[in-house]
Amino acid sequence: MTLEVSDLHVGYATAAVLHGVDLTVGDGQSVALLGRNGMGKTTLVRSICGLRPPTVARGSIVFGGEDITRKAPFQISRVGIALVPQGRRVFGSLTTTENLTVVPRRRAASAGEPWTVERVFEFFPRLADRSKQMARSLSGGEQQMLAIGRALMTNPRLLIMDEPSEGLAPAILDIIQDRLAELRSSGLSILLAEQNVDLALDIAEHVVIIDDTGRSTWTGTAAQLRADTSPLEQYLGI
Amino acid sequence: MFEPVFLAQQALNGLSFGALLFLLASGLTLVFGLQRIVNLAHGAFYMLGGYIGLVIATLTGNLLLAVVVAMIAVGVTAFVVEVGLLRFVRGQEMPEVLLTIGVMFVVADLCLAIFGGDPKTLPAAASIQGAMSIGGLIYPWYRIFVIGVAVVIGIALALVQTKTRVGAIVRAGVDDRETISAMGVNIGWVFTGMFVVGGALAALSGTIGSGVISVRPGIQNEVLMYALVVIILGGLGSIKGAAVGAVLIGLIDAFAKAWIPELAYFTIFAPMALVLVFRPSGLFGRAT
Amino acid sequence: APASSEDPTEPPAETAGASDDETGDEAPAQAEGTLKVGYISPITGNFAVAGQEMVDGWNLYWEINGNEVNGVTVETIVEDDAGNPEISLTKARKLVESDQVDVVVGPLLANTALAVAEYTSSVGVPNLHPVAAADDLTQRAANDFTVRSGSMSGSQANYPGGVWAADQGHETAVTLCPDYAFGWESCAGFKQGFEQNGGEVTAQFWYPNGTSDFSTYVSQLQSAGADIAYVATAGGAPGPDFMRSFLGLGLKDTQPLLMNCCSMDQATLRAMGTEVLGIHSVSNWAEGRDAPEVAEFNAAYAERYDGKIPSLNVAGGYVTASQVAQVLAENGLVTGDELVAAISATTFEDSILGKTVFDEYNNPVSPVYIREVQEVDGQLLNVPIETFDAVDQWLGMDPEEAMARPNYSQQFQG
Amino acid sequence: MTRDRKVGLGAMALLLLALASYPYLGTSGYQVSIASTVLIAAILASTVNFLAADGGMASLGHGAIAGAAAYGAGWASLQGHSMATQIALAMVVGILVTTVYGVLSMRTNGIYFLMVTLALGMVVFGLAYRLSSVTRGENGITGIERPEVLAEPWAFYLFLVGCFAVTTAALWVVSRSPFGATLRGIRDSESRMRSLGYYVPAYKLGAFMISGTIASLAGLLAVWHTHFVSPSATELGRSVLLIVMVLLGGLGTTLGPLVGAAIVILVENVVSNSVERWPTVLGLIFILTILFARAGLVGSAAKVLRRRRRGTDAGEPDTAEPAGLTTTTTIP
Amino acid sequence: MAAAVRTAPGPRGPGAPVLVADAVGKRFGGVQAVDGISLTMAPGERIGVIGPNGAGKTTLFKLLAGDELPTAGTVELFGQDVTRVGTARRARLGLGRTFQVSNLFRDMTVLDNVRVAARGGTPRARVFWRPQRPKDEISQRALASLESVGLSRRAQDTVADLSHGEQRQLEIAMALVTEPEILLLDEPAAGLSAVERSTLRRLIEELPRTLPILLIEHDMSLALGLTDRVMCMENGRHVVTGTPQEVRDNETVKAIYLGRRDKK
Ligand SMILES: Nc1ncnc2c1ncn2[C@@H]1O[C@H](COP(=O)(O)OP(=O)(O)OP(=O)(O)O)[C@@H](O)[C@H]1O
Ligand SMILES: Nc1ncnc2c1ncn2[C@@H]1O[C@H](COP(=O)(O)OP(=O)(O)OP(=O)(O)O)[C@@H](O)[C@H]1O
Ligand SMILES: [Mg+2]
Ligand SMILES: [Mg+2]
Repeated sequence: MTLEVSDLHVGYATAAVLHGVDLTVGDGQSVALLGRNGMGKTTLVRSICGLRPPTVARGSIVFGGEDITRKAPFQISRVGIALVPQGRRVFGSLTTTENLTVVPRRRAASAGEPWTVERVFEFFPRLADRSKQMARSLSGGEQQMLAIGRALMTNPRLLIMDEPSEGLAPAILDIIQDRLAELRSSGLSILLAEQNVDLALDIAEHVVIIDDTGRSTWTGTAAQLRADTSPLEQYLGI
Repeated sequence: MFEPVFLAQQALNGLSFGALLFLLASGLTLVFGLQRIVNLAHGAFYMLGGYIGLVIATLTGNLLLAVVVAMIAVGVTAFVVEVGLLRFVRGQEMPEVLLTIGVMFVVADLCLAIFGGDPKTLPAAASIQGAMSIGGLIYPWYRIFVIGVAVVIGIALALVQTKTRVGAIVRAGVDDRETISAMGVNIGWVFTGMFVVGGALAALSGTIGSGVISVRPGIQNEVLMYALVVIILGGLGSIKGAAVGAVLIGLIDAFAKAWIPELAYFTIFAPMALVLVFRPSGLFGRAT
Repeated sequence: APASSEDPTEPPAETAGASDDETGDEAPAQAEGTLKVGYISPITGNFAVAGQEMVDGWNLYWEINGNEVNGVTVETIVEDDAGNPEISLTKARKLVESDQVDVVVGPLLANTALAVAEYTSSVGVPNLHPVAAADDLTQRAANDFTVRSGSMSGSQANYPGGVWAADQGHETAVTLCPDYAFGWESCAGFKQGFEQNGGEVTAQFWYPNGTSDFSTYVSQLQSAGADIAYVATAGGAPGPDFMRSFLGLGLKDTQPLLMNCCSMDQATLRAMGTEVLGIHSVSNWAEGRDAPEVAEFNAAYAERYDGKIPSLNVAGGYVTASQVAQVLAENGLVTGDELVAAISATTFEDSILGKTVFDEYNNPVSPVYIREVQEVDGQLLNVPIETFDAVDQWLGMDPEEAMARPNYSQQFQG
Repeated sequence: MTRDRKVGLGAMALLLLALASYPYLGTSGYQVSIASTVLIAAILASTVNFLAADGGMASLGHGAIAGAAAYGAGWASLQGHSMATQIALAMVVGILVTTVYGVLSMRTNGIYFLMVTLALGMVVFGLAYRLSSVTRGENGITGIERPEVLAEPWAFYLFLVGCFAVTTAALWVVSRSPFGATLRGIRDSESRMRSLGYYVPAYKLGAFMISGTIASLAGLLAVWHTHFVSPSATELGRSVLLIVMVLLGGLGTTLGPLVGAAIVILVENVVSNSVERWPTVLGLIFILTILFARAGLVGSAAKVLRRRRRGTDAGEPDTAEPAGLTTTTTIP
Repeated sequence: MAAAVRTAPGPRGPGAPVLVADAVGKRFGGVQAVDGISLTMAPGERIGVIGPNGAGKTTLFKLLAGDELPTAGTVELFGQDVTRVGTARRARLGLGRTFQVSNLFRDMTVLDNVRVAARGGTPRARVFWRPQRPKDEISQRALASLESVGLSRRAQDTVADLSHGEQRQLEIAMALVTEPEILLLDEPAAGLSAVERSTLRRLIEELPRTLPILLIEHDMSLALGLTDRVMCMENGRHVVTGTPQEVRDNETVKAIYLGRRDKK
């Protein structure tokens, strides 16, 4: 199932943000979305997931041949798109386990074997120790792990992660990188908005950069970027 | 004033009034406590439910039927209010307040127009007659029945809240409505459902409550106030808190009226004010 | 505007007498014009029924008899005050200043009535009170522009209840009244009647306004164990709510009970049905009194209002209208303090409340009935079982003595 | 001065002119009296507005504060004290009650604050009812006079216009002052404010005192208007209507309270003359306002104007726009 | 300046430690989040705190800032025992801090956020008789602070309209504008993009060397590059303290914390 975003124009009541973004995430592919703070990564991610605001002014978002541009968030989730939102947004008054069980689980057309609480705990052993704790009192990194686990619990086809590395200790990032690689081999597609360019290039094979014009200015592969870092310098100031 | 029979009777008075308080707060506990919708129309739903229940009870003499019809009728009303009005201002506290006050005005005024302003109480035929008698203690069965209903409703609510996924979904929806919908839950309809259940509970308590306190113009405000006091005293969203709060107020009220009658007027509000001064989030409320 | 600056404690006797003489001769000459009436009553809010009934009673009279009397057309503007004294005052002002009414009738509640009476007397507009019971209206705050037309003061109406209870051989009594002026006055009336005749009130309980669950008070009544319990409410829900608790504890057969006017009015009978058969109450209105004028009134009311039976509120409105009509018939168009004086000077022989005259303070001297709820032709009625004729508001004292005492309260019950 | 500010001031001046000329437009005494009621309610509502919009503290006790002040004046008048004493006592009682409220409610927030103020309001109401040796119980105190110079209804009305202008301006300044910004900070995040070195309760108390003092003034004005005070002045229903007025006009707007007060008072006193089911009318007004002008009448109008001027055609109809947005700061 | 109105701190000789935590511990029910941590900060010293997720860094931070009260041990600030002292009071003693999760005034403009921070409970914040003035000293300072984090162009926007990273920048601006005498930073770089990170780095480097800083970071180039001394925690306990180089080379730290990218 392929995600195709074409010529997307998106804005808020106060300002237009994206002025023509094109992006494709093929089946089992992993795409990194790069851009400086405030360039519109989250805006794009939210548009894909159907969250309002912002509003889509023009363009289309198609997933697996189905136009999801103006669908409601829960409908989009049901076609197999899961979100790790920026800033974690775990359900604070639910326990760790409840956070995982509260989401509806898709059975159909899932990538690989279905997710269970146990499997998430295997993924992040730290969470197992905190299973009965209110999510609000988890540490920042623990919440981030929980947010990732929660998204996986929906058994998605496409996993969208908005800055999953934020607040995670370096060693955890390695684990995540390895596990995501495994998951991709079982058919999961990944769209990753990231500030940590090293991590992004390690995880993703394709890269899209959004710049201050609100367009997908640069599209290519991670290998290309490793070979020639000038786009990174130009658009991300590295 | 201290004879055992008198004490026992007052304790039962307090308990049954507390049970009534819990019942009339139960719908609001769901809607306001869990869902954080400031439903000021709760009292009006109680009133409407009470009137409808009474009409059916008078016609058929069947309390159960009266309760069911009232719950359905008010449930439908609540559905219309939620889908037709509240949905447009979801999550915005102040507009919700104004909207539900508007609904309260309209419903209460229409009740006056339709049902007249006479106080109405449950007809004897539909009520549970007679009194329990143990030794010197005589106590009406109906009020014991009210205690029983409150206990059942309380347990049911607590189970729904803790043991089912619906409870967790609602709490998640309150924490972060947007994220739970991005996880695939149609939270809008879940909330609508809760609102309807809240309305139906108001109707249930309105019908059953009419056997203890009459339904009449103005009852909407009284019920709303009692219900607010109970759930605030107990702590928002805590079923246990609402239950403890209700029983506490009931007992304090009963004994204070006997022993310190000068303060009778303040017995409902003073405990709440005191508790809030020392525990700003209520007895069982979590500090925010 | 003409201000009434007389000391309110001074009986307005001379004025009353003077106008009496004048109006006697002038009547036929003035027989044309319009009497504009502003009628304030709570038609919405918590007292909507009582308020509406008060209006209905007034309208009923004019519908039956036509609103033209002796060439004078009676024109009524009804205003809703929702039971709120501030709104009541605003409406009174509107009626007087904007509509320029000749007379204000109402409002219903004691506190709104006192506020409006103060205003109307200050601008020289007569104010008729069909229902309001506040003692002071015709005592300490009495004036030439205010007349209690259709009701009695709170202590006056309940005094005979105490007398009756003592006559029945009850030696001890316990009272339960609302904890504000109306309740204090009612209880004081009962207590003085009871104790002046040899009884003793052993305990007095007071419930705050807004009480809906009476179970704790009923338990207290029960444990007080007096020969008779006297219970007063200001009408509305407390009556049925009290009865629910009282009956629930099975006290009907063991605890003799006397209720006041409003706790056993038709609203309570409608709510409770046959459960309250046999309950006694004391009031200046008895819909079950066997008199042609009452039967006629009941029938007319029932015909227009779905077979309902009139309550004290309806009777108050109706009586007020009939008094106005009679005065207009006898005197032609009279306004200002003359209207009040004319009412006060007239004897109303066939009033549905019984023969009524007025004292110098514009308060009625009329019968009080001890009533029992009975089923008559399938209808529940308060049927008088004993009548106290010509009851005045002084409870056996002379006016100066009575008014020199403090206002009634929990502490002072006379 | 920005253009917005100029337009605002101009509109304000026009409004005041219109208000002041009202008694000279052939209006009856009764109409002036209704207008006076509206102005008093507007002053009271604006104190609620200030506290709720800037401080995030929606109070259900302001009716009772005003009522307490009215009783202060009433009691003094009953005892035959001089006008100066009446005024002083009204303010002292009002401020005293405010202080008690403030001290007891400072630790609470949001809905809990609402409930503490509700409970305290009920206590004041209860005292008004029960302390009849002082308050004359439910019969209330009548015959309270206003100062000689204001005896004429139009004079009193003009005085009220003045009071309204002054209090509104005062609240406007406070809201835009550093103190106002502090309050909004507390409204948004108390923990942040603490960690910035603010003693949060002190500021909340300060705001409450400002609001309560003006509310006391409104109570005094009310009793001067009706010459009467009874427990119903302190009733919960009055306080609820105050919040309703604020929301109808628009939370956080300068003129919202006036508009909201006008609507509620007119429906209660004027529409009720001709429409028997006026509570339904009032309820429908609330509902329609929220459906079509979510930010209140003034709030939404201002938003439309602003948008029109900016010429933006935003796709999404404005969703949750929080209270604070309407109080803008000047651009350096 | 802000410091002028602060209540006089306790005895504070030259060289006396500005912050001392003595065997502090914090227990939440069954979780021992912080377990006997001792820490002494000399004037002008910059200390980094690292450790795996859930190690107790933020909890320790809260104990120092006053958000939580310790269940064991004592905290001293500028020679004064503040173990039981509230947050506001510590702030007035000169403690400035950021929040791990942005804690901003969402309904206010960016500029107002910083202004409120700049007034920090001083008498200026109590002025209610005249509007805020756009050109006064406070506003100037606020603007300068926004400039330094690169947010000045958004000064008039409402915080709710900012992107996540921009909110993180504002978080830092608000901590700096208070002109603290000791600065605690909890993951200031989280959510910042590369450019903004280097801005932040420069910003911290340019702060007066006399300002002591406690920095929690998962970005090793900052945590190890900006500090004089680094403490590593795990499960609430102290693991090792040393110079950045010592900590980087420590085998335990490598095993429990550093990732492949940092071990290089
Ligand atoms: N709710 C909103 N209302 C108005 N404007 C917004 C809103 N959210 C974001 N913006 C603006 O839209 C632009 C893009 O924001 P977005 O959150 O998409 O950026 P981002 O690339 O995700 O940045 P970051 O890396 O900081 O998360 C920013 O300029 C931001 O100020
Ligand atoms: N209020 C609380 N109740 C229970 N446990 C808590 C509470 N607060 C923190 N904890 C637990 O204490 C541990 C330490 O949390 P802390 O936030 O200090 O970690 P941290 O080192 O800052 O982690 P991170 O790097 O992920 O931010 C965590 O395991 C957390 O779950
Ligand atoms: Mg983002
Ligand atoms: Mg942390």
